[in-house]
Amino acid sequence: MEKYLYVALFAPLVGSLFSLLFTAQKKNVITALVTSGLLLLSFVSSLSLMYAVHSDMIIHVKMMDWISAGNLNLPFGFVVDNVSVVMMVTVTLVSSIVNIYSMGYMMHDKGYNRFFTYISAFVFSMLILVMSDNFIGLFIGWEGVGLCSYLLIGFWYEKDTASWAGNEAFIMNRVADLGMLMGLFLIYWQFGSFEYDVVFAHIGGINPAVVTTIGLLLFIGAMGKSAQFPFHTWLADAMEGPTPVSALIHAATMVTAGVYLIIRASALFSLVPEVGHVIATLGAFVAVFAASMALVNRDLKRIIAYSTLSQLGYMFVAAGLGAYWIALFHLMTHAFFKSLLFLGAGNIMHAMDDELDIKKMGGLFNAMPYTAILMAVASVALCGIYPFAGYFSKDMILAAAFNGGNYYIWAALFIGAGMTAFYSFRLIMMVFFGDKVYKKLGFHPHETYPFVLWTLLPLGILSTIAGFFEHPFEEFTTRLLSKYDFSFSHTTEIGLIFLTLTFVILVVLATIYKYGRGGFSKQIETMPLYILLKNQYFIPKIYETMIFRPYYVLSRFAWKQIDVRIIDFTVDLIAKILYLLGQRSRKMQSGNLSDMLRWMVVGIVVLLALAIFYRPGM
Amino acid sequence: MEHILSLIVFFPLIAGLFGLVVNKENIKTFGIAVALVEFIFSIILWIGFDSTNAGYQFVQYVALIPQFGVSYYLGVDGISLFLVVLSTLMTLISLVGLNIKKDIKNLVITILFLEMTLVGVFLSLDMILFYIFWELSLIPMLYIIGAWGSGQRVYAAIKFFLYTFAGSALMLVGILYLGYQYYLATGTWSFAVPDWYLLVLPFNTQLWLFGAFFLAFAVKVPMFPFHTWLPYAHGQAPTIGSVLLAAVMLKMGTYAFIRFSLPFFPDASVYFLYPVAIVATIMVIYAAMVAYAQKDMKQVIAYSSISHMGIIILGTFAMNAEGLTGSIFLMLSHGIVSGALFMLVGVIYDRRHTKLMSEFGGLATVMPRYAAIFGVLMMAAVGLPLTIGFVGEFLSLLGFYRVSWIITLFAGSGIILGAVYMLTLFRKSFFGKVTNEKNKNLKDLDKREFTALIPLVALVVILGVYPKPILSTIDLSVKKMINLMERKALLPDTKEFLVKVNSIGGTK
Amino acid sequence: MLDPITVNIASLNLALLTPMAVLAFGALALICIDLFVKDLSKSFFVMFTLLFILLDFTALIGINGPSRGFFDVLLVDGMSTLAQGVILISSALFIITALSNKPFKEFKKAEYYALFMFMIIGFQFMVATDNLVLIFLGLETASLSLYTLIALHNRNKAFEAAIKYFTMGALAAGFFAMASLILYTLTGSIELSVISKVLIARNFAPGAFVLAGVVFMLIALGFKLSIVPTHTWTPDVYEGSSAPLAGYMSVVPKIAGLVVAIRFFDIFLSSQIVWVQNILIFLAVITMTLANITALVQEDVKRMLAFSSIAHAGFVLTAIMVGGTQANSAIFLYWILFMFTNIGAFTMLWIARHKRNLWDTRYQHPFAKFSGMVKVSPMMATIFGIFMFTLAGMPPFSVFWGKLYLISSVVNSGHVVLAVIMVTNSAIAVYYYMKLIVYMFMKDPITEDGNIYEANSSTPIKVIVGITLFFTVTAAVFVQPILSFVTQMIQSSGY
Amino acid sequence: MITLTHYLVLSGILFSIGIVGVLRRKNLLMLFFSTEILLNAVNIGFAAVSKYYGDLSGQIFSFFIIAIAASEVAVGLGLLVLWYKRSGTIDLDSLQMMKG
Repeated sequence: MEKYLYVALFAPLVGSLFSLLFTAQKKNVITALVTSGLLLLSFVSSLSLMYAVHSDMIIHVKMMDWISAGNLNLPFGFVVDNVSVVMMVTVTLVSSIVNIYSMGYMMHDKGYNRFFTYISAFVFSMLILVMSDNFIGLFIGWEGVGLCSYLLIGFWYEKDTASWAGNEAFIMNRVADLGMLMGLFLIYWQFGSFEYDVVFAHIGGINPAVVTTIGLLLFIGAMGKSAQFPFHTWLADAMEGPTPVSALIHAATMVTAGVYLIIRASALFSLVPEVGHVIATLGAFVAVFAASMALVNRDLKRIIAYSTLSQLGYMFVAAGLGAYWIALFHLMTHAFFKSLLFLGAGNIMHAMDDELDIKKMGGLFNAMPYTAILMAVASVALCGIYPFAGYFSKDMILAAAFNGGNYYIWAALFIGAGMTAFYSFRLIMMVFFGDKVYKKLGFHPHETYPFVLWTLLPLGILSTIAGFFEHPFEEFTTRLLSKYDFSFSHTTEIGLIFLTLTFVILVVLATIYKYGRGGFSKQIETMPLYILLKNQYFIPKIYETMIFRPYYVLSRFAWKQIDVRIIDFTVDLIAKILYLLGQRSRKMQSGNLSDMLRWMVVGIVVLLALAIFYRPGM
Repeated sequence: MEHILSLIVFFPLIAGLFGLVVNKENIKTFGIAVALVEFIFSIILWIGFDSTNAGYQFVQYVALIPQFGVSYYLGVDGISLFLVVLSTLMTLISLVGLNIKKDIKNLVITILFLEMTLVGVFLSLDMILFYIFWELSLIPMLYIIGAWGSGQRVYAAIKFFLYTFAGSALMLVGILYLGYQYYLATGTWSFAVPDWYLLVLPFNTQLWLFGAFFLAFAVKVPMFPFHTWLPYAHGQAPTIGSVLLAAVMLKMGTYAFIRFSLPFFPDASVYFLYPVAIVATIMVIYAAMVAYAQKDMKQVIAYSSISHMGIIILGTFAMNAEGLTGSIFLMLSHGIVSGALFMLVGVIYDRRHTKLMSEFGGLATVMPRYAAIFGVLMMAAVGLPLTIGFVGEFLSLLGFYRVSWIITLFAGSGIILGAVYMLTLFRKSFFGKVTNEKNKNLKDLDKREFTALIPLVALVVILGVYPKPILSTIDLSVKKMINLMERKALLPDTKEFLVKVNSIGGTK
Repeated sequence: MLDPITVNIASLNLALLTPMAVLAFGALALICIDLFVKDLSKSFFVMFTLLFILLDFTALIGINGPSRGFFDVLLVDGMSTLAQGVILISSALFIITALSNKPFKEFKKAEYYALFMFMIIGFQFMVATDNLVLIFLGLETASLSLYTLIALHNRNKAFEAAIKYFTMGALAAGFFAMASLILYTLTGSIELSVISKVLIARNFAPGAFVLAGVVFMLIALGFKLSIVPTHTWTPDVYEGSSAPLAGYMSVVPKIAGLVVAIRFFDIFLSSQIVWVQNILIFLAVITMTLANITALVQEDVKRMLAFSSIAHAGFVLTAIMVGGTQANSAIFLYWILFMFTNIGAFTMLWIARHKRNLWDTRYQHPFAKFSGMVKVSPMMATIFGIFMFTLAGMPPFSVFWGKLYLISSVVNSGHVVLAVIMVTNSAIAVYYYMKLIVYMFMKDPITEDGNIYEANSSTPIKVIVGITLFFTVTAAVFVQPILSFVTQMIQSSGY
Repeated sequence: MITLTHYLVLSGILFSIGIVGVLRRKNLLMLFFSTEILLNAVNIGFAAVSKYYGDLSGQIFSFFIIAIAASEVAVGLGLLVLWYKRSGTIDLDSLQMMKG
């Protein structure tokens, strides 16, 4: 079985290195083909691994020693178990689809080869992240995906905003990573190892306070990657990258790494429910907070990005409340429909020459029906309407919230669901229906290449039916993860489901109706709330003015004032003083003989005086 | 094989003297050949080195002034071995990358002379011998900066020389005093380091001597606030000068801390741990900030070295195997990375005769290869896992966490701030559109530059993925040294501390 | 009533006189020859002198063991032998530099060489006795000849230098005499050995007068050693006299003075007179600091070197203060090593001697003269550079070892602070030595033809430079033999 | 009755006079005279003390001093004459070529 593991892991790397050779040359389809092939290969082997794992078999390999110093001995170890294999399958599947999709999307881009290099590199790092059997391995992947996202966000590096967004993403993640590192250090000095098995085996014997600290620190890391508040700004800006990237990295896979970390360390987090509670609360907050920003945004991709944020919020709620398998389930389903949504958006941009403002679209349905349908499916799934995938996962999260007795969390998620429904269909309506604004602006949209559409089909299907695997999935994952059983009666459950569902559907209908009538009137845009949301609660501005600028000013000060004016000046001052003393003492050499003689006599007189008046020990 | 150390030390010198005869057309080739041979010697040394033996190997002892205990005493152990290899490697690389035409002959010979002193510093086991090489290494660097530098080169050169020389003046007194202490204790004169390892000093004496040595090393490292010579030196020095200065010379200071300060004065080291650690932390953050404010690429990297040296110091004063091994490995990695970065800056400087970031932008479009290599090394500089930069930084911080989590937290912010200035540098100069006409048709890296840079890039990745052989060799000697410290420690607190930081469990 | 004195030849132990006698004979012979044979050539004079110096040297070696003689006036102990050795070697090195490429009047005169030999005799007597009269005699003989030698250089500056030196010398002589008088009055003897016995027996009472004697002696010797505040003559005299002579002056008179100082102050230091110690420390610190600081701002290499030699003297003074075997051996080790380097450095200036002052109206060797020297004559520049670094105490060159041992002796005597001051000073000193190096290696050349830097050079001089350079660079090897020999000699003479 | 003290005091006074002369005089010739006074002051002292102790060495010393004084004068005057030939003055302040 191990060779499958190695294939799954290293196929993407091979692909990446292969296409790396071509980066210098101009566009060459072979890179795309090869990488796609290898990704598919990786996907296939992941599937077979899944099968293997399903037949109760956990593949655990130690490839080679990496670091060994002092008491630390750190091998490259990989484990394929019920959790990681799910991630592997999801990641490889989505990435293969995205990769193939990009063959069309990047068709005319001069960075064609480079793009596929990066994508495969990303998949490789992501796989390391999920397959590693120890925290450091996870951290390696963690940083690796960070790097790839940095490269891909800034893929069109000639665009200033793009490169800026890249830096922002990388640096913000770094901030969170520091927290995570501290957590890892703490783990090491507690357990003397980074390996999950060792750590979780001894976790019981540790002072709960310490466990809490570890939990919080790890969560900080998770917040960074999963763009939870207050680290959320980078994700919206990350939309500068090519759309497939947004689909793969900033929707389906990388951003969910935070959730994965929590699930991975469930053994740890389940010991400290209060930490879980913090996580859940923050998640719920983000779920609403992000959705609210999506309500008014006009940027096609940003809307979806915010919806991703809020969905991540949902996942964290689940993870925080100890419903780990549910979180994982939602993670998977979300990966399907959210990437589908993004890729659909990609088609639209492709059709509209990279126009993103949904106000400039409308009535695109006849121009690109298939895309429209696919996106509609994805949206429905996102809203969590039966029988689409989203329904099952999301609904359970709400249930879990209610079950835990955290009614305010439940309420938040409930409202979040409503908002989701609204913005999704606002988007659908404004893009595909209503009057054709784009005609006035002189766009000539058209459906993309058929093979691209075909590649989207599997995602479409999955977003539709994935939900029905709920029970096998639960059975499969809870072999490793703790079970989560609902305490409340069946009726309440039905009640809840009914409540949510109706609410969501009502919102959807309302939205369709409203926007069918041409949407809200202009004056709504003058409402303070609207402005607040439009400016993302002014948080980016606050960061700009409160952190970035002051830091630069402070740095200037440190350099110009402290370094040059004070420290270096003092150093030179010493030299200067000596030199001036030299100029003074030079006067003694007047060259005049009588002065010289005087000096001698002065010497005599002084010493004689000393001889008479100062005589210790005589 | 038993004379290999002397060979490694003096071969460059002899060869350099031969170089006087070589005519200036071929002198560079000659220099490269010599450096290559020297490098091969050091590799042979590595191969011959028994990595299961923590002690000194290939030891060579000749009494120089028996009456006064001065001896010619060389030896290598896990701590110094790789620094020697680093020195020879970087010398070779920098010579390959060299493209100065002016007085090339003097330059090459000076470089070889410098190599001799650098290797000598790492191999000497006699304090006086060490001091000799330590001071001697200033002369060639003075000449390199002063003669081939740019702008205020003379000022920079003199500042560098005087600052470091004055710094080590106190150390001389310290050495002599320590020698006298040894004489009082044993009745014989000796300046041999292994002998001094056995010498247990009273606590107060330790404090004073630690101070005396500290100043010398701190200036060399350079530690805040004794660092101001560095930006000038780097700013004015020619590429090859900066490379060797950053890659090897700075390491002399940190190496000396590990080799002398800790084992000679264990109690004092523990006593001064927090002040030093705090200074180191200030270095990390402060230098990173200053680096961010720079306009000149080279200055950014210069200050970034200070920042990294801060982490090295922290690792050193963690006084556990993790930290010390990490800090030594970080010396190597920083040597390779910063050296390479300086070469890269040199590349662009050769083409445009400016290092100001504002002059550039969009270089990634014009010189993709250059941008790629720069990117890799940048990632190594910000300590991305699986690059050489991560291992040392991680271990150093990991080690120091055992001592104090709060200081580690602050020092750890270096990984953030490091990303800030590095990415900003990269963005300003490589991304965006090509605005400046002069940059429109810059030519990408040529063969010479490639041959110089590729090995470094390769090392950055290889050692990032598989540092184990090096780490375990270092680790062995480090552990030995820590045992020594524990045995020597006078105060119970010191013993307790050393035991604590070297054992797992029970931190908060 | 004075009783008549009976003398028995055997007790005179005249053998001890042979070294001086040989040289004296040589000097007189030279004058006589000059009377009869006209226009003798420079080479003859030089070789003749050299010959007799060597004879002197052999005679010196011939004397075995420490012993007194000539009414116990002569005292030939290890230290004096050492000192004489140093004096003779540096004299030999010096006299050869007369064989310069350019012609100089003084070198054509027999008197020059005769005087030179008399001077050597003077110094030899000065170190080979503990009798104040003989010290005084030797001192004056040497000085008076030296004044004349300087003046013989026959330039305005030379005369000015000679007169300044002479006048201050006369005053110093007065002080010396006064010091002797005071000591004589207190103890009734003019032999240091006796004086010390008496003083110790009387526990140095009456303090004020004893110290007064010390003070006068200190200033008188200080003048020879160029200790502040009697150092003012040094730069001017060095500037005025020819380069090699300046180099010679910075070595030989000082070693002679040092020996006397050691002999004299040992009386007080061996019985821990704190006052003397403190004063010596004080003077030493002032001397090196002041000299170093003033040297920073000099424009002329020769003047700079003059100040540097003052600083070195101050450095050594600390060792005198410390006393004891190690310190005294340190003094000699230091001075032997310093001798080679310093003579070498001054000889380099001598080689670079050029008739017209191209670069400066006043100075012979302004720094500017040497700028970019490495480009036009790299060899010279490198050698000069090495000498400079050596004087700066850069390891592993000669002076470093002396410094090492000397500071070590200071540290061992517990004066750590003093040691710190000393090293700080040497750190300051580096600047002005390096100034020349900066000019030679980092500035752009002011002239294309390299031979202006070797205008005055000739094979013999090159040999001198070679020898000094060799000893300077390979000192590390010779330290052990020199040190052990010196130590043995010092111990044998009971210090 | 003139005791040793008187002689010593006299010698002291003379010595001081000499010193003052050395300090004050700007004329080289006078300056040399002052140095002579210094030496002779010492001579008096030696003679007296030697008589007092009944020990010859003091007188020997003073003889030598006289001899040295003489030779000093010889050399000194020689230099002085040379200088006068060159510069036409024997004023101390004319010796100021070298300074600093």
